[in-house]
Amino acid sequence: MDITLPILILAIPIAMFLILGIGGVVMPRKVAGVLGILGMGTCAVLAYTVAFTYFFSGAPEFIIDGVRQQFQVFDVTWLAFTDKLVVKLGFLLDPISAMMLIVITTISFFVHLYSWGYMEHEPGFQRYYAFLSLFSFSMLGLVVATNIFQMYIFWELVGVSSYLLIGFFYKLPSAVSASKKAFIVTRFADLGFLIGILLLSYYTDTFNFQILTSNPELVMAECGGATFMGASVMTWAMVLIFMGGMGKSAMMPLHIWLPDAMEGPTPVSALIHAATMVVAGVYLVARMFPCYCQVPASMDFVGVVGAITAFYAAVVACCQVDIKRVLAFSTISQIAFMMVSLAVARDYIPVGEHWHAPGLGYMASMFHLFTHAMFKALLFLGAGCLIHAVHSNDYTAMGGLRKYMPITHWTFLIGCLAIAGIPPFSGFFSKDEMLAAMYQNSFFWGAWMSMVAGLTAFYMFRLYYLIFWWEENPHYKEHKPHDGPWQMSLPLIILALVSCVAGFIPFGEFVTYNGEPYHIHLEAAVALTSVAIALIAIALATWLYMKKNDKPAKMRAALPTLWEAAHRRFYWDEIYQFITHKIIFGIICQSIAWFDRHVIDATMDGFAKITQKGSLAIRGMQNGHIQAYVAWYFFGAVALAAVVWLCII
Amino acid sequence: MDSVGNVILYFVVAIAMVVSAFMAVTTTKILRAATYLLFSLICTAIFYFQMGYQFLGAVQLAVYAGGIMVLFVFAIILTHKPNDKTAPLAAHRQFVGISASVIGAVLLILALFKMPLAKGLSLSQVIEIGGPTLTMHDIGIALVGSEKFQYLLPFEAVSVLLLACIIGGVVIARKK
Amino acid sequence: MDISILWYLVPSVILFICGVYGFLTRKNMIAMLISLELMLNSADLNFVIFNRYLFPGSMEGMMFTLFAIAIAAAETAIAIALIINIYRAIGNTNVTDIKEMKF
Amino acid sequence: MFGNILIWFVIIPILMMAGLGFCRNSSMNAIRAVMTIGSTALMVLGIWLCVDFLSLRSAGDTSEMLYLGSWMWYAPLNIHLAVGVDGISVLMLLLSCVIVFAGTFASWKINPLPKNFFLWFCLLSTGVFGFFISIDMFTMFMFYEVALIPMYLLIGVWGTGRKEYSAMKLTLMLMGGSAFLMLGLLGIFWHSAPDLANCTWNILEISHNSSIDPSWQRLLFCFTFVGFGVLGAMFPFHTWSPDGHACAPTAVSMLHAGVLMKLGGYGCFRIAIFLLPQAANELAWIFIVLTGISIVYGAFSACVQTDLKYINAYSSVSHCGMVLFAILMLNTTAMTGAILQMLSHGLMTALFFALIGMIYGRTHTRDIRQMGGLMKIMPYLGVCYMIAGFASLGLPGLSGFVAEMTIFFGSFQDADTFHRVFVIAATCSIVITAVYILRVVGKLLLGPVQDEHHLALTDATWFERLSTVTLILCIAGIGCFPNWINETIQHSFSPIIAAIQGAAL
Repeated sequence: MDITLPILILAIPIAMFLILGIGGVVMPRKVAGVLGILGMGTCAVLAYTVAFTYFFSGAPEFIIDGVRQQFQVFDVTWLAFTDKLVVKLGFLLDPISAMMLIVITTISFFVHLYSWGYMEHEPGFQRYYAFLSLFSFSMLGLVVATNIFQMYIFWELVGVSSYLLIGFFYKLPSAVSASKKAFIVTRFADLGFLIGILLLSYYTDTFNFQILTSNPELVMAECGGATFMGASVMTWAMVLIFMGGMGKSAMMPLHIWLPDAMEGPTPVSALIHAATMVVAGVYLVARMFPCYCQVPASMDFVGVVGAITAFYAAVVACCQVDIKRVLAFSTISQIAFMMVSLAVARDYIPVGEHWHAPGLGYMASMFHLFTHAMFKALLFLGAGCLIHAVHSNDYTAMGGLRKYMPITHWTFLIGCLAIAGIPPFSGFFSKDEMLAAMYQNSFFWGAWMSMVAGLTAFYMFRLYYLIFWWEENPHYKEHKPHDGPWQMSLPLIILALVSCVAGFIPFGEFVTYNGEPYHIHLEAAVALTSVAIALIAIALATWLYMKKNDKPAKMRAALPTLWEAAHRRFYWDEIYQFITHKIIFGIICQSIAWFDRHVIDATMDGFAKITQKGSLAIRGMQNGHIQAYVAWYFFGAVALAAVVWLCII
Repeated sequence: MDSVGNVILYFVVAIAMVVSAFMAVTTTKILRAATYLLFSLICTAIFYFQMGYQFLGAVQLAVYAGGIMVLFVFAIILTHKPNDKTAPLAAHRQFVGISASVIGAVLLILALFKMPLAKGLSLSQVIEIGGPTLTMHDIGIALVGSEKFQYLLPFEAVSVLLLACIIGGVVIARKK
Repeated sequence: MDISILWYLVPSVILFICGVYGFLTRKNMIAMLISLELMLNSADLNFVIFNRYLFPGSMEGMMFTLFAIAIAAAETAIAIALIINIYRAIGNTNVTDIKEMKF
Repeated sequence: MFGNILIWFVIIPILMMAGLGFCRNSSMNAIRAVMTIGSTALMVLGIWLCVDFLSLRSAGDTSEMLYLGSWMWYAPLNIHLAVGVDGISVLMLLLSCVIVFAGTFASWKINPLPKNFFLWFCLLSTGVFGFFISIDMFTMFMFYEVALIPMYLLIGVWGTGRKEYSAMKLTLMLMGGSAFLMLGLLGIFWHSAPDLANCTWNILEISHNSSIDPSWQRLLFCFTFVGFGVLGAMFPFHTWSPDGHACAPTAVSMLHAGVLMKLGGYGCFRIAIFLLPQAANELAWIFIVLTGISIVYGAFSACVQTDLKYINAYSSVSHCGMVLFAILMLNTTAMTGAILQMLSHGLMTALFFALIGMIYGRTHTRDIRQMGGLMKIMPYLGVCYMIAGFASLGLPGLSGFVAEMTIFFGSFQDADTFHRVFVIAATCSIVITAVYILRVVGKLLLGPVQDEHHLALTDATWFERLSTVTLILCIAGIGCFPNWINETIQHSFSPIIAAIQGAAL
């Protein structure tokens, strides 16, 4: 394969970043916008070309005997730590990276387009496009990483892009603190990731994914029996690496940054905090999947974290007022869904339960990643239109908007149906596969996640009804809301169409854990159950929220503590606030700073003071009386003479 | 065996020297102190003569007892009124001075008697060993020669020093 | 009676000690200078004595004294110039009144 | 003698001083002209040396040091003016050139007494350059002292705040360090040969020929390491750094944190470890503990400071602690990381101090509680500050990341629990660093404007831009293309590693 296209895919966004970032000061906003959109458009076309070449060309480097291969388009040395541990920058093509190329460039392109309308009047428009390009570059670099260290490099870069974009409205203190929080929380997670890489690379002497994943047994063997605190080194490494994923993908307990990240511009939320960056954790686990399979304990850890997070986020989403926060928690919940799905996929199936091909969960998870990116981006962009129209994030400022904003209304509805898992929308198919994989692993996982799916349908439709039905807000008379300009509507329509048809893509033909094609077939029992649950939840939401009534208020009054707790996200932020501000800042940092000034520095000053005091004490001898000097001198000479005489003679 | 005359001369001069030195540092009148110093210097000069260093004795008389004493007297007259007495001494200073003197004297005298000096030699013997009296010629050669045991360089240095001293004295004492 | 080396050295020591006593106890700078001259004189005398008794054949001690007298003259001249200057400045010649330059 | 390129690194600053001698304090343009020409000449010389060195290496010259030269200075003690460089010294020289260049432009409008300021500045750089080119311990020590003394006057005269106190403190503590150092160096000298006639100060000769008695090695290692460690701001001898940096004028902070503190790290491996390898193997753990504390302690302290320069000074304690920490790991990768960190920290902290100086020159305060929203008012400086911040917290693509990662991966080579614990503690600093950097960025640059008076302030001038752009380009250059530097350093470490391994056997 020609290396020009892959290089261009990475080079165009970074070039755009530099051009817009440095030249943006003197560039009119139109030019900046067009440049950004064109750049991303080109990049998208190239990425599609590469992905399609990979999937459909049938070239021997991509597919052998129907099994899709991993292929390193290029891999150049960047930094050589030792002879063996060499960091390379490369471009790895395999099913998931090709799929991610499509997802990222598509969503990114639509977000670029959408932002032209959404951000039109904001100051710093050029800067905004520069940051978007930086993000696209980093994310693309992350997914095509040939080795875990390259992934770490771009992992950090997406973190910074996310920081910059969340804090885009940097004059708002809330945006500043949200961006800081996002960065620090993910940084903390990355610390785990880094230590994980350190451990793994120390024992395996390589960063390369192909070497790590093609022969995970060997990796295990190289780690030998090394253990630490009762768990093997490999377990530690995999769990720590997953910790990085927990940070980026907002798993409990490192989820707290994502809801706050909604302070950023809405298209950014759609791109980074719904479709692409937050699934990096899922992508990481998928990338290292064979290694995780070798360590069941770490896989179980992934599953447990995912299951708890999914449920927690779904519950919290039911009680949020800010529509972006609802979507944020929904994102957390859905990503956790993917995590669980990955965790239940094993490359072996217990005897007697042979039902589906092994690794079904892997395929399902990737499938859901794909569909979720599309419909969640759609939902966020729709939310952006709403915010654009009513200038508020809260649903209390909305209601009855279906008449005023038809395009937004219909596309949003499609998004809701997709996420709720109603056929024939895309979410149904991917979620069905995931649930099938979970039921296959154990009934408990399936039931638990079905419940989460039901909650998802409920809170999404709660949101939908509160925005578009309920009752009309009286303010509309003064300020009539309307759909956005074409730049905003067009992405909505296209993404809605994608959400309608994406479910029919034979995804198993393209992406599976081992490259062999897998034929998706619906599992009737699972499908019917989940549709039924979703429908019940929707009906409940309809009953509660379609027309203005006092049932929700009564429910809230019946369970005030629970509602308050869920509304305040079960006080996680307060706990973190306490730990970071009170304990780390207030106690540790302050006391260290105090110690430094008053103990260490005081000791050093003390030496100086003692010297000074001593000098002052003997200064009186220098009293200016020459006779005193002579007396001292004379007695000294006499004493010296006496000593010399006594000792020597 | 030294001649009796020499011994008598020695005693007279030594006692005069010691007494006048003692008086020089104890008298309260400054002009008297200078006078006693003069006596002491003259006695020293006599010792030089007695030891056979006539030139040195002459220099001592001319420079010290002549030149320097004139300076002293001038200075005293310029800075003191007649009958000026020095203020009584503070007790602790007196104590310091006496103790320093006593300790120093004891140490030095002890040292003198303990030192392995050629104590047996008498003055006449050493003058005999030393040969004839130093002539002006010898001293002159030694002063301006540049061989071993000759002192041209210090001689020049002293002359420069004296020049500097003249200039310095003028500069310091000049009225602003 | 032999006039041995000690006969000369003892008066010299007494001369020196008198100088020390005077230097330590007198307040008047001129008196201090007088004491200084006594000590110097004693040192000069010692050079000559040792030259005479220990190295009768040479004349280094004497030459040294010769130079010392010259230097003493210079030193005294400068000291007296300074004293006169100080007298002009502060009106007396007490060493206890000159403390401006301490510390 | 003048045919040796290295000598010119010392001669040019001296010529600059001579040139400044002809200027008057009032003729600012003449002073600037001298400084610009001189620092540009140094920069060109530095780059040329680097290129020439690399081409010699690639032409197959594998000798330990290049451009060797030695001229007798004081025969009775066998003191030479001996020069020679390996890859590390070349890079350190280049770093010094860059920082002197940037520092010149950062103090473009120094006031009062510009001539005298630059005279001392040039003397300081003479010392720094002389230190890096020397391979004779005595000459090295002499240049080290030459670099220290001007600090006192530069801070004491041109500083701000409690400048006399800080200047005194800095000088005394560093002098105290050099007293230890002198003892150590003398000890190495006396033990370099059995008889005085053959004793030598030459580092290469000592490393080749002599084996110092182990018990002496232990003592001398402690002396030399502490001596250099004081300059490298090792806990608990770091307290000169916050006060000194806070009160120093901009260019001096830049040069001091950027280059002078590197003298400490450089000396540690060039003398303490290279010449006393056995003691290094035995006693490294003591200093690993101290430097490990430095890293975390400095970072935590930085979190609660309110003065911009204090934050940076404590962050320097943390980062320089990382340098010494990595050196003590005694393996190629970690030590390479240490050198990278020296370069990276030198550039980025110089950038920080330059920016702080520029901001302070406008707002007349360094208290972050009294500033805010400066990004809106001076976007150029704001962006530069963010870049410096990102370099400091280890953003890929900037130099800090490369250095820290090399250190972590190198340090992780030692598999015993002691090393592991300290390495993991050290890695924690990346989070704490992020905390304090973002705290400053958030308070200083972002958010609403705190003080209405700041709205009237102007953005950077051309000379400020030149100064910062030079540094940023270098930071990004190392961050994006680290491998050639990495290889240069790794190659230069082979004799040192060989010495350590030889001693360990």
